[in-house]
Amino acid sequence: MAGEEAWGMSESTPILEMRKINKHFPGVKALSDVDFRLFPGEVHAIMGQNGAGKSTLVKVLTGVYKQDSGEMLLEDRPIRPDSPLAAQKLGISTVYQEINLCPNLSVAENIFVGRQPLSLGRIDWGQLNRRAVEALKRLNVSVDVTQMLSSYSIAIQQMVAIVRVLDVSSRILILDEPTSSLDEAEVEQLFKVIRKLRDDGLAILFITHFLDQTYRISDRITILKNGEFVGEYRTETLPKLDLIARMLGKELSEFSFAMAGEDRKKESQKAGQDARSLLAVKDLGLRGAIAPFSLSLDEGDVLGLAGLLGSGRTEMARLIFGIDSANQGEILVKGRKTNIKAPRSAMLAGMGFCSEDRKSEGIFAELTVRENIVLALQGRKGTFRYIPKKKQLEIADELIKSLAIKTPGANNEAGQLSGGNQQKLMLARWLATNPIILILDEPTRGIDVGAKLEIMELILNLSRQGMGVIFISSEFEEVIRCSTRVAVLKDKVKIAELSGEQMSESNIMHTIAGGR
Amino acid sequence: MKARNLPILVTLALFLIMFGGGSLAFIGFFSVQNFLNLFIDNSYLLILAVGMTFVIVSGGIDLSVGSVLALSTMVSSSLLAKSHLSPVLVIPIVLAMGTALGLFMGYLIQTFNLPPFIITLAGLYLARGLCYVVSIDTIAITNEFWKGAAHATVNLIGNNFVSPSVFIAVAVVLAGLFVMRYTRFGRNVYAIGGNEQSAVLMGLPVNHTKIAIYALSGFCSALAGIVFTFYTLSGYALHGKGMELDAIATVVIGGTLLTGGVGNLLGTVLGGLVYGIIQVLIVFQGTLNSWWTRIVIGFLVFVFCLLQRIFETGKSAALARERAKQAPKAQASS
Amino acid sequence: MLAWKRLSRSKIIWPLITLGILMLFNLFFTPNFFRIEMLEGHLFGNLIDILKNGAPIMILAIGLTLVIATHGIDISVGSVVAISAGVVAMLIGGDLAGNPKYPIAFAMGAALVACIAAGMWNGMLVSWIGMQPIIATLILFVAGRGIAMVTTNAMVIWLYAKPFALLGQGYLFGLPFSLYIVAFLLLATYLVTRRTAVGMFIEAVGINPKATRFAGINARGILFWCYAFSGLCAGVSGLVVCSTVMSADGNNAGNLAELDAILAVVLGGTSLNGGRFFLLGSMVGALIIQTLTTTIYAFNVAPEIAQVVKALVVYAVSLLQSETFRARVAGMFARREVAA
Amino acid sequence: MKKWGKIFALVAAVLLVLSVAAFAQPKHWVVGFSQIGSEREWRTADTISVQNAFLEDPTFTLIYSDAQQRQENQIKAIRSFIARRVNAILFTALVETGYGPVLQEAKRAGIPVVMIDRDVAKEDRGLRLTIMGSDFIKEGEKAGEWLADYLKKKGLDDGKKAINIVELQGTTGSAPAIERKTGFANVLKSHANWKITRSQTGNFTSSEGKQVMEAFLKADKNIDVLYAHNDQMALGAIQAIKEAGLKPGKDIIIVGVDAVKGAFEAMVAGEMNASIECSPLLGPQAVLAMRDLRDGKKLPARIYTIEGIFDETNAAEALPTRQY
Repeated sequence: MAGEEAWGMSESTPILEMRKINKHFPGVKALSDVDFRLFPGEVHAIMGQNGAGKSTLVKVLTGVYKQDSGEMLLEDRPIRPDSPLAAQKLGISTVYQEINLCPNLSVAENIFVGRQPLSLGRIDWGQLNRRAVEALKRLNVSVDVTQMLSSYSIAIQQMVAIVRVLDVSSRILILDEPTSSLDEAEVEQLFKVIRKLRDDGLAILFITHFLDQTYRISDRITILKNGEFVGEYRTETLPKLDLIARMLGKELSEFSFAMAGEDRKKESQKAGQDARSLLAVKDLGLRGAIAPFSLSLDEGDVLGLAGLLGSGRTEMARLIFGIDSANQGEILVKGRKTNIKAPRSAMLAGMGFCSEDRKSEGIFAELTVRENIVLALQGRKGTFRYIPKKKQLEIADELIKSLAIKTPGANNEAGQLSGGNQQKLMLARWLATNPIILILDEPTRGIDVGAKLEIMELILNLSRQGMGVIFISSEFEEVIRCSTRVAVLKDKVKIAELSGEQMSESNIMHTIAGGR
Repeated sequence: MKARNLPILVTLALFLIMFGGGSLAFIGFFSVQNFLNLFIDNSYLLILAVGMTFVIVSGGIDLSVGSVLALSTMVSSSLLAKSHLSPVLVIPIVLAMGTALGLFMGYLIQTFNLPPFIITLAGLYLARGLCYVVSIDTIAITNEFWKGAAHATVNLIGNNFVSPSVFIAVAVVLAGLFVMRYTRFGRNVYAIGGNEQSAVLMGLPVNHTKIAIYALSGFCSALAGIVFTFYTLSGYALHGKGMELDAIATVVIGGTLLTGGVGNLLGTVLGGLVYGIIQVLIVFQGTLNSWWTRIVIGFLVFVFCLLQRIFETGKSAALARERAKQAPKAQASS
Repeated sequence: MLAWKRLSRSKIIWPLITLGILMLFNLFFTPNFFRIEMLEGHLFGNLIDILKNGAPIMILAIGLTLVIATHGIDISVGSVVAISAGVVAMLIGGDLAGNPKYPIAFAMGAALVACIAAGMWNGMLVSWIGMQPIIATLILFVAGRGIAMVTTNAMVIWLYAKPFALLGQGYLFGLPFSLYIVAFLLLATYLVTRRTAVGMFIEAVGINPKATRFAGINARGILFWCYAFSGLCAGVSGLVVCSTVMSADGNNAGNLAELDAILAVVLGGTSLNGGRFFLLGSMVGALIIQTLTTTIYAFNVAPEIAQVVKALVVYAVSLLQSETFRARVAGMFARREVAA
Repeated sequence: MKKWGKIFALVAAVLLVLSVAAFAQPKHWVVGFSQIGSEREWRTADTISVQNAFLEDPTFTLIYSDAQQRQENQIKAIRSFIARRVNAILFTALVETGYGPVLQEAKRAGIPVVMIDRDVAKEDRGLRLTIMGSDFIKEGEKAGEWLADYLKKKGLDDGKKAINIVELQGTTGSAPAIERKTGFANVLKSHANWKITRSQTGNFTSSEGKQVMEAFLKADKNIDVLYAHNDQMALGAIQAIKEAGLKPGKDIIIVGVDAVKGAFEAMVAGEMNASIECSPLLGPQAVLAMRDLRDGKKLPARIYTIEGIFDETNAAEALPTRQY
């Protein structure tokens, strides 16, 4: 395809136009009169908080949902795909945030399943594998394509997912949070490919929560808020702070986070020596998961764990909370040696843990918000010291209010809440147990800016009340903003602990780059 | 050697040990004919298990196969003996009936998102009940073609022979192997078993494939029913009672994971041979109660599930973890 | 109006409607179906028979409801019924004068202990070894009947110890005694699950076992005890079955009972995917199955043909419970209205 | 010459002794026995009887295979017997048809087949030597004849008043169920006033027998006689009758088949009236037949079991001797 020609066309005619799209679910208006245009040869980002309607819009486009009203035009022809398959046939392909591949098939097959090369009516495995190797080469990935997908890291799996849709003769490529599991080098690798594809004339719809990435890759931005269209902008003409303000619908002055970081540093210096120790970990380790490490957490401490994906942050948290059992070392809670062999014993010792994977390790989608909240408390009290329903409601209502969880009521199903509110729900569950130590693994992942701020604010408040928090985030900026100290991890080893003035993004990066 | 082939090797080893042990312990055990007998006596089971392998690899289950087998013995014998239809008509009719039943169940399961366990359980009742609607008595088959198929033997090496049914079973297995390995349909079955949600989003024809899988299982059950009538020359409403569990046990012993996504027809064939040889061993032994057959098979299933967990901790545990991560309760919520 | 709305949203409405239709059918087509008379101090009639003969399945369904709520299944209950009957019969013995070999209470206790042990075996395989429930219980399903046959030396043992007959044939205040057993078990289970946190934990395990463990709840323990409880229920059911005919028949006792009981639970609205469970719904489900059987007997057709009806009922109820189906039917009506 | 004569005599004598000794020491036989299963106590008694009888004779080894009520298992077992090169096969057929091919194989291998209790289809009967066991039709007839005698003796049958009979059938489609029904129906023909009001299968089990009887009683309490195709169903039905407030054995005359121990106990208690014996003790007969076969004797085309009828008059006396 001639890139120039495609680009020339794009100025006049969009390849895709969505007009006045409306979609509502029982009780929620997900989209109202949303417009969207996509030109060939551009990377178009859709921005918005959770619940803004981004994913609903994409799902309408890919045929997962049917819009209630409004029309979609693909090259001026109306389309109405009724399934992802139908959308793909129209040239609209998607890479999802959660890797939607089959772990039991080989890498090569994952790329080609459904359209395997045939010869004489049978699948030509030789050709299939050769083509898979070639296709992966375009992303500079070289792996044994005959191995099962599940034997590779999430990052590789993500690459495979992208290669898969690239291989389809698609005219529109939708990337739904493709970078959330990739490290910086991999992101850059991906962006290279995206730019190349854009220059080849592909229309790319890009969804991410990373503002930086949006600015690095996108040509145009459409902002949605509460299911409504806010505006469409060329990226270079939209300052970052404007973008945030439009997404949140708030005034710039309302942002306290710019300040928070500085406060925190001061606080951390002030807190100093006289705080009581909540948690002391000595030489805790598990072969193959994480090298022996020590750390301590005092009252009011927020210990940030910083490191790249796969550096051992989650493994560390799991070991402390007793999800995996250590084969060496010991844990002291409030100075007393505590045998933590399961999450239950960690909980009884006063810990709480919010998993990074809230869908499969956190939320009970079919239980009510109330039940989700009281579950850990009830577990702590034991099976037979039942909390009466009335009391449960009181606890739930209080936490819903204090954490500003958006739900129609405490007796609604938790699965209906948005990602950010589910995250808060997990926090609420642990707060109900009055923990002294809270471990938060990526509590800000996959949620919108507003919710992120709220959660970070919450962490600060809790620590001010004396709680010890271990905070894990992929964004060093967030870690620094919240933490009193930062432990830096690399390749399953804790390599440094930074505090006070040492805590800065560049310092962390330098530590990771240099330390070993 | 790939780790995913390990269960098959274990099954193979198990079979060889059993065959070797039997040969040492019993006179007459070690003979080509005794080996061929395994195929003669289990041809229908192999055919059932081929269909069942497809279903289980896709992550489903089909409890109706034994009953559908019985129904096809009833229908074919009744059409032959009472309606005096020609075999040229009877065979297609019976095959079409089995396929249609499978299609019906697959349609319900897929279109209305109903649990395969319940729908095929109801299918078990339905087909069994229909047997009694056809006739409550045994129907003998006296058709010449059928008798020919029952009595015919094909000599292989020396004086050893197999029945024509063995060729049907082998053809079905070969066809199954080809379909599973070399067709898009077959690969889609694995994809659905690996992660159904993903398969939908990858644009695979999940609806059609799943319905087709149950139709295929129904077809195999009907064909197994015909082969079974070659074997017994009768239609009887109680034929194949509990055979669904034999087929499932065969598939599991063959190394297919009941969680779906992992499995191989060669393993299923070996599973069938192991299943058959247990029975032969117990007959040769001569004093063990039949209930021991059940206990041994129960024990084997137990051992196999343990083995799979031990051998595949690396692979399948990671696989399970990934799956759990990606599509928690995908079935329930979709 | 409000009550109706709540009822129509609750899952129990569909099994109730099904049962109602069955009853209505009998009202028109089965003579004397609803006649209940007083006979020698107890009630006598088809409806009483349904309750009485349904008792073993209802008892099984109580245990299975909890197991299924954990996203599990227990297909071994039929075999455990046979074990229970075999053990109790062996210990009471076939003495003609009715003198039990061992005290009846001891025999019953021993049978229940054996069945709880069987349940614990299942629970161990599922919770500690991590086997798939259907496979884990398949093992005992296959081997259990063998154990029952070994226990009874493959003989049918007839019992004459009068007091034991109370369980399955006796009456109390005019109603079959087995009904009180069902009621007691049901009430106890209800209280334990709903007046303590057990129910919530079971549902949590069924919905998301990992998150349950991460919430500091002993998910494995919950699983384990659910299967043990299912074993206990199968044991009680076995005692009732054995007492009903005063004999233990290793071949036939509890044969295919697991399928009926699973059906009862599913008909009652508990999903095989685990999660929310409905004890009362399961009881209604069991009654649907028993009513079908009794109707068939009353109609003098071969009971085997009843399986066709049973299958059709299952299809109908499954479809009614399917959101997709309801949405489609609703869509059809909506379209028709628009057209009109 | 005399000497030679002596030597000759000696050799002849030795040869004679040896040959006699060889004759007296019969060669060891392996017999395969394919049983249907152990679906009820009658069958179990049959199995145990055969197993014990062969145990008592050390010149035989019995290989026993239980098919768990599945025809395919029987065919497999016989095929394995052939592979095992047994000397003879004892065989109880689950259904009649379908054994032709495998019996053909046995014949080709020169292995004689003797049926026990249940025969194969007519066309395959050339492939087996003989059948031993009961005559189900005869049992049905015996039940009918006993009933006629009993009614006459008690003066209950005037030839005009309707006698309402309900029938509990055996497993649908099985040979004993069909033939016991036929036999009873044969007697029924000569009694115009006898009427089978209801007939339903109880599947040979007591629990189903009980449930079906309950349904009978609900529909119409006017029942004079219960004819059950086996004792187990009759015993289940007795419970149902008691629950309905009637006296089994008095208000309803109960006739069963098999004469199992439970039936004797019920007869002694006065709750059951008669049981037609269907003896499962076929073991000794089977051993005899095998010995004859080994000795090269010809077996009769049909070997019948000697069986009796038991009722209130002789049940108490026979009870202590019952083995099953």
